[in-house]
Amino acid sequence: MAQQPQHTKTKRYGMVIDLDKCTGCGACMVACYAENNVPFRQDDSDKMRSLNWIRVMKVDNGKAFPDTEVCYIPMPCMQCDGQHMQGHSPCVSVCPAVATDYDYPTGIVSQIYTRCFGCRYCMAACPYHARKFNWWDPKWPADMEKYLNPDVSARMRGVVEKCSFCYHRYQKARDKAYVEGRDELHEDEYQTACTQACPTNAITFGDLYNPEHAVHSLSRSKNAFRLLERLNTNPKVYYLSSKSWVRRVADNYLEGENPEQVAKARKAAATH
Amino acid sequence: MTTPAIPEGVKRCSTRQFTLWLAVVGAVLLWGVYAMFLIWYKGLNQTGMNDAYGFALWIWADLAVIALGGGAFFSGFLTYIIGKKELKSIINYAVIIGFICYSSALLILALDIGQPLRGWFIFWHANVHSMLTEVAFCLSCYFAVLTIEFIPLVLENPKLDRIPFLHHLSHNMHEVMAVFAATGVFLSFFHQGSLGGVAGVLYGRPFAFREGLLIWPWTFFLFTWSAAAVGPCFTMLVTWLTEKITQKKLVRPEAFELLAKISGWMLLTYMIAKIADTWYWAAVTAPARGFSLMEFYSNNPIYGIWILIAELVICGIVPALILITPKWRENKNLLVTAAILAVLGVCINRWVMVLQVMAAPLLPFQDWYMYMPTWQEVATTILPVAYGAILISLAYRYLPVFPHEKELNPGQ
Amino acid sequence: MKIDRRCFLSLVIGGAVGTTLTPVPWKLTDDIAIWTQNWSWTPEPEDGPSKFVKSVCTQCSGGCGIIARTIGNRAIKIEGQPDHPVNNGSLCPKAISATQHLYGPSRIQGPMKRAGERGQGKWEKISWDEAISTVTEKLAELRTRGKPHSVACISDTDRNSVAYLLDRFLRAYGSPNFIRTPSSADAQELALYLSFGRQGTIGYDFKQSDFILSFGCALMDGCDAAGQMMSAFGDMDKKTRLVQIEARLSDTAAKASQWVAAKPGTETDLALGLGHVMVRDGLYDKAFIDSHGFAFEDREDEAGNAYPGYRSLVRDYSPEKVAKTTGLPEKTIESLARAFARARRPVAVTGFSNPAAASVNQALAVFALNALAGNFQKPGGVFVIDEPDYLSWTEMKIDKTASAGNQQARIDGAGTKRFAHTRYLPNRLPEAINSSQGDSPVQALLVAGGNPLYTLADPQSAKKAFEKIPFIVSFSTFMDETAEQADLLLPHPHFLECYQDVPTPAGMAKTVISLARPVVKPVYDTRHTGDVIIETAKNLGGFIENAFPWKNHEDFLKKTLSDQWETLEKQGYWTDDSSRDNSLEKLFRTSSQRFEFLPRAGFETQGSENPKSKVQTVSLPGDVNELPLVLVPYSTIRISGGAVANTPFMTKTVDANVIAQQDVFVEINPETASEYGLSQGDKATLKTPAGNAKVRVNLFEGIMPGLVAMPAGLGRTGFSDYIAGKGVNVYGLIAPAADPASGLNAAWGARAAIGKA
Amino acid sequence: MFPFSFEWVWDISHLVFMGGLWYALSIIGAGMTYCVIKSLIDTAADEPGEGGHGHH
Amino acid sequence: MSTQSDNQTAAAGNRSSGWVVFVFFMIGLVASIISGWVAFPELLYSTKQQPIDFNHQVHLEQMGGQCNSCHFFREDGSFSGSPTLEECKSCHMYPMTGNENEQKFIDEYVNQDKEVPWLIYAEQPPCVFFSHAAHVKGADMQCATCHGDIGHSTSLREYQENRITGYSRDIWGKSMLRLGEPDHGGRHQKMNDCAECHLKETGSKGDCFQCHK
Repeated sequence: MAQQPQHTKTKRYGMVIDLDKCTGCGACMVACYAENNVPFRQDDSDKMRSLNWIRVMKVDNGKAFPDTEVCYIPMPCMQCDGQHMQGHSPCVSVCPAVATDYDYPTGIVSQIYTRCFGCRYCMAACPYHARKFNWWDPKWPADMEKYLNPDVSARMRGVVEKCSFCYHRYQKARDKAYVEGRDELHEDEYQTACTQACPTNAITFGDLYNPEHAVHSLSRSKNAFRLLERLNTNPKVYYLSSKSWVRRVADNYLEGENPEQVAKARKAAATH
Repeated sequence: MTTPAIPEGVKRCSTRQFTLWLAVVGAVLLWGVYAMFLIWYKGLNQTGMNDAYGFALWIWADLAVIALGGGAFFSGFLTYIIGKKELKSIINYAVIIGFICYSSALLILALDIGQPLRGWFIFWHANVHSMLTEVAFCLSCYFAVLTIEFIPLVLENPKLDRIPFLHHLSHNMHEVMAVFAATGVFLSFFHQGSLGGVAGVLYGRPFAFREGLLIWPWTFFLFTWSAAAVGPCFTMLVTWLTEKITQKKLVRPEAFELLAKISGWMLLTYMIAKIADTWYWAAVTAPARGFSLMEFYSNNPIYGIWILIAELVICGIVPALILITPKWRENKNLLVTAAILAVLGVCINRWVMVLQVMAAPLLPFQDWYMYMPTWQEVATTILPVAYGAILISLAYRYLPVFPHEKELNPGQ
Repeated sequence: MKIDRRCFLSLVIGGAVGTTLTPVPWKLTDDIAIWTQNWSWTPEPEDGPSKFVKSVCTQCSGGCGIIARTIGNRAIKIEGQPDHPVNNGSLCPKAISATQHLYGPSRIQGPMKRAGERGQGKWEKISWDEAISTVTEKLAELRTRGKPHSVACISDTDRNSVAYLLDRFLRAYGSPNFIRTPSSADAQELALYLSFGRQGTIGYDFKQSDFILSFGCALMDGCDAAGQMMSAFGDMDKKTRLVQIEARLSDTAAKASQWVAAKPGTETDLALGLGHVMVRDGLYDKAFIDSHGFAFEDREDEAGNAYPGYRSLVRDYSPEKVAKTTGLPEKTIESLARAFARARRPVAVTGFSNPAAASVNQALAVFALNALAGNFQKPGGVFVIDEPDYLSWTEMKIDKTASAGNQQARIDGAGTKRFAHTRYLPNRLPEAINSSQGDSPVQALLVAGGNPLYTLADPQSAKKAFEKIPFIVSFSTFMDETAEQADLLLPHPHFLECYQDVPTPAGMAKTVISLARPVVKPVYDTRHTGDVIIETAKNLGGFIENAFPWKNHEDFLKKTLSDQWETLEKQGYWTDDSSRDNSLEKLFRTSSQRFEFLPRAGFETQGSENPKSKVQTVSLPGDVNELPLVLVPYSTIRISGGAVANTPFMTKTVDANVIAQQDVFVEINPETASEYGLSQGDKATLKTPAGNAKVRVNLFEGIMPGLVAMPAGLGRTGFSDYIAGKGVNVYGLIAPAADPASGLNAAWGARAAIGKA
Repeated sequence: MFPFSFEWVWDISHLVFMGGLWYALSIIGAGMTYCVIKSLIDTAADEPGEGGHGHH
Repeated sequence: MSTQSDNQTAAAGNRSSGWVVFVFFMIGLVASIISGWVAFPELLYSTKQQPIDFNHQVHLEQMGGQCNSCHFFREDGSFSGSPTLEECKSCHMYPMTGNENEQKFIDEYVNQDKEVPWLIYAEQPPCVFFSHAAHVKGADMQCATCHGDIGHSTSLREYQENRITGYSRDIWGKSMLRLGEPDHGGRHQKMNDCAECHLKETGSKGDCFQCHK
């Protein structure tokens, strides 16, 4: 959808994930399933057809025993700001029916399941495979429909879905603020389910524009990087790692290139 | 035998033979239709697609079939706008082939979407920035144009022609055909291009992404160009095949000669542009994103470097050279070989721009993504072929498709 | 006027044109699209007032505080309770997805009795009255026949109100056979008793420690302390060193500052080797040992028998020798010992690992390291938490039948002369039954908590033993592997539906009692096991009835918890720091009143002259040539290896190179795999002395060559189609091996061979 | 697609894109309308002649 | 050629004349238009009666003239919607008047501990997130602006349910597709109606996530 001139970008919600702290336990995934009514199947082992709004990838440094190291990388939707930071994230610009849109007030990329007609162009466009298709009608056996969260609608077969940064929690927090006569949300009022569930507090969430929010400084720390930064997708999910090999597997580099130099060059180019 | 439904002065096979042929092709069609209903009823889980392969066999088939159907708009352009009289001999057939290609493409698109009953959202709630919107609009509009181009021919069926209104309609539509053809060319230019744009704008997919002009990536122009170049080759190929099957001469040699020549030069210029594009992509676009060319091809037998060589050299430069060389293209065998190669080339190109885009890993820790179509996908992809064969058979039998058939087959 | 085809055609065309001018086509198109947006078979969750209820998760013994979000009478979501002292808001995936079990197809929806053959899966619904009277009649009959001691009860805990009620019931009834299912706490608790003279649990102050030396503990891989540990890890300063000793790069090892890949089963040697360096270099707390250590130096007992002390023992564990045993470089052993000794608040941890590998010697050796570091009852160190005593009991009188029954020897052999200090030996129960002539020594079995037919080592022979028991009652909430083989099902409510007290979980450095509370009204026709016991006791009458003066379980809890009930109701937990304040002077209750490096109780009663034999590693049966590899089970937090299976959500998180369709993948080092011609994803046959299994191969650089690692928790038959039928139960491939010191199962692995299938 | 559909914005992109679309559609529509009307007139003109129209 | 002409001549003799054809065309046209605009809406919607005829006016008077006495905001900012049985019971445990509807309520719902299955005229589909807080608290809007002056009604009107979509007729907008249904004094509640008001009041139709979940 066109960038509407009447919008002003007031907030830019983002996430910082400390990979040194992530133990790969999967609590974020499970919390997300429960929060967002993500269905499951008897055999969910075909990972290319399994609905996940956040996946935890296991990567290793490629070294032989006993010098092997493993790192887990949780990957939600990166909520890309797109080239030139104008909301033209890879998926938004391609959706033919405006079923996915850049929410200017929050910077969150929306997905409207009832608008989506399942062409899957957005999936082809997303380099992070953050988008998932509902290959089947969702089913909740026995009495499991009873645990469904009314704040999130269940998706029907044939549409694409993805992480929404738990936008409904933002809505609820705003409702509470309205009733209490406030305009602003506190940092802890709006937190995603995965952030809240992370047992080692590896995930931090907040407004990247707001210096009072932890993500503001964390995303600017020297260990911070994003996945596939060189594609100019401008994700709002940042990662922290003290290990250089982790940084190297987070993006593509030609022989002889080194991540730090490439990052420096990018920054220099961005400021000019 | 002659019945009033068969155009005057031409000979057609017996009804029994014709029915038998229809039954055979019809069986294939029914198989496809069964698969089609399975997909509509049970959903896209009936396919081999997955979250990595959001686009797969069908989108390739769409792109390929539309490229091959490009013969219609380009011949129309040459006939009605440039005024190449030689092509009158083949233009009807080009339109029919185009009609088949485009109706098939639309059918496949209706299958390919997860919520067919909401498919109209693409029109109603259009996002004008999406290449797919442009594709949908131009595709359906151009299909309307093709139908308009096809109608007069249908109305020329002896039985229909007897109805005065239809007779006049056919006549009047012929009169303004140039206007429709021009609109068709305009629409075709954009939707062929948009199909190229579909992959080219994916800046998150370095394998597909191309820089370009204004809002159009280079693939936009390359797709239009290649469709214009290869579409006529496909028309020639189908005509040649029809001649072989019917054992008749149907089209004047000048038409072949001219189409082959134009195709050849189009193909050659396209190849030059395509090679330049590939070079720029491999040397500038991809490395800026941390990819070297061989990362896109190595490590995988299916999507190996052979695919690039096949597309650019064997199915690109080689047929182009055959077609531009008068002596070679006069040799029917060489001409047909060149047409086959060119058609294969454009199919490989569309394959690469759909399937390999999905297959290539993006993050260093990912692997190549593999995909195998199910029988339902294959059946529904073959369905248009059967449907096309039936439509061609019917058209050939009952419509005056080839204006020079009588003259070219005096003995019969 | 002539009406012909043309008129009809005009009518149709007119109708078509007219229709486009009406709402019909447009409204239908729109409504059909709206219909696809609200398909009646896509559920629409009902909205309502939202509440947050504090409770505690009881799916393992970890005791994590939770907050359940409800909408009306629906439990929507489980989140961590941020102020809970155990987990500070951290939860494992199993706790988070507990609502799936609550409402899932695994639930037993009401009391049932077996209709077909055992294990056939045919059940007949019955009323609770019928169910309870069936139990009463059976128990009354056995008592009349003078065989009350042939009733056994298996439970997953011996420390909460239900366990106490069961135990009391058995004693009032006349049976000594209360058995706790195996857990990773077994060896630790026994070692604690031997060296400290206390019954209780060991607590580690992870949060304040600056050097955590873990001997293969699955701290963040799904041990019962996962919530606790992950919360600690999250708060941990990046300067804190966590060292993981393990042959496989587990998630704990991956997060550790240092991964020390010692050969499996050599942890005890390594602990003694580290002790060697510390003693050799004088890097130990001399003051503590002087005032509170026992058997550090060689000694003599009252009768004049000489016993070597710890110093002599570790002399044989030189770095050079230990390097050979463990496969580690000498340098690593030396530096590790020094780093441990020099840390300000070091702690060495054992016990949270494979529940089958219960090595008391390993626990003693690790305790000794803590003793050398002098870190008992100190911040960042080791704390001893006594057995809970929050439930105040009234004395009871028992009749003669009961006292005669109680004096019979336990069927599992625990507490006999051979295993004097071991309380329960569940793994010996199957053997005791299978080897008995004639009638089974167990005539009636009550399974209340735990899932022995899945969690016992060698589940095949356990199943065979169960076949010989004429009457099996399962109180399970779920149709688990044990319930499947029962005669009578008396389903206990899900933990989100009832009250349950939870004692201090293992590893906690202070006493924390929590209370699980009903979050929603019971979904199915279930009854609290506590209620059933009380009612059965009342039905049996006499002294037994008198021993249970409570209306029901809730009444019992309220009355016995007395003071704490209110606190528990209000904040969900109750803490007590008194065990933390135990001064060293009062801490040790061994006969020496000191910390016993080489416990007298352990060695002297068994009359062993050569304590070195105690620290030999358990050797695995099987021919090395025929079975050249070693199979080790591993825990992953995404698959539950315990009594209660994982939820479908957890299975969903598991990678495709761990489970694919029905197949489980075993991890093998690429080097080893290539020796056997195996590549990634290959189907293979795994062979051990206990059996064969079809598996697939996952190449992993992070595992020691020569090993094959398989996740625990798969190969289930019970629960539901969403859980059963995936992979194989690794414990079915590992035959039990008794720990010589305790009789507990200490089989940490099995010899194995693998070949392409 | 229409100025009254939800996504419509009066901006350059919409004007150019939709302009092109409506331009093409109107040519197609106008062309076909012309053909149909002209044919109706032609047919009516034929009627008195009772099939005496020419055939090429 | 001659054969063909003969055939045509023969056919012309049997043919109906142009005006008859035109009359048939008009019949088709008019009949379809009438049935499309009149019969179709009747067929499309089923009419349902509320389980109990509720008198808003009486309740409003008794409850102090405030809608939010029964339709209130919860502490967490969510809107309570229709009162639950529990809330109704706080007054209507036993009959307070001789009203037959009240008696029915007590017999069929209070005594049987069953929630009243009210048919909500303004019930939105599950994909919609509608914030009462944003409108009532944030924008200070009156209930009647959208819902009409329902507070002063003495009786509940019938509920019309779309047979295809299963949703209330009230929420499907004022456009042609709403089929001339009167607006009952409130606003229409299809997406375009929301957008129209938002555009007027806030200068933007709003982003998708503002109203969708």
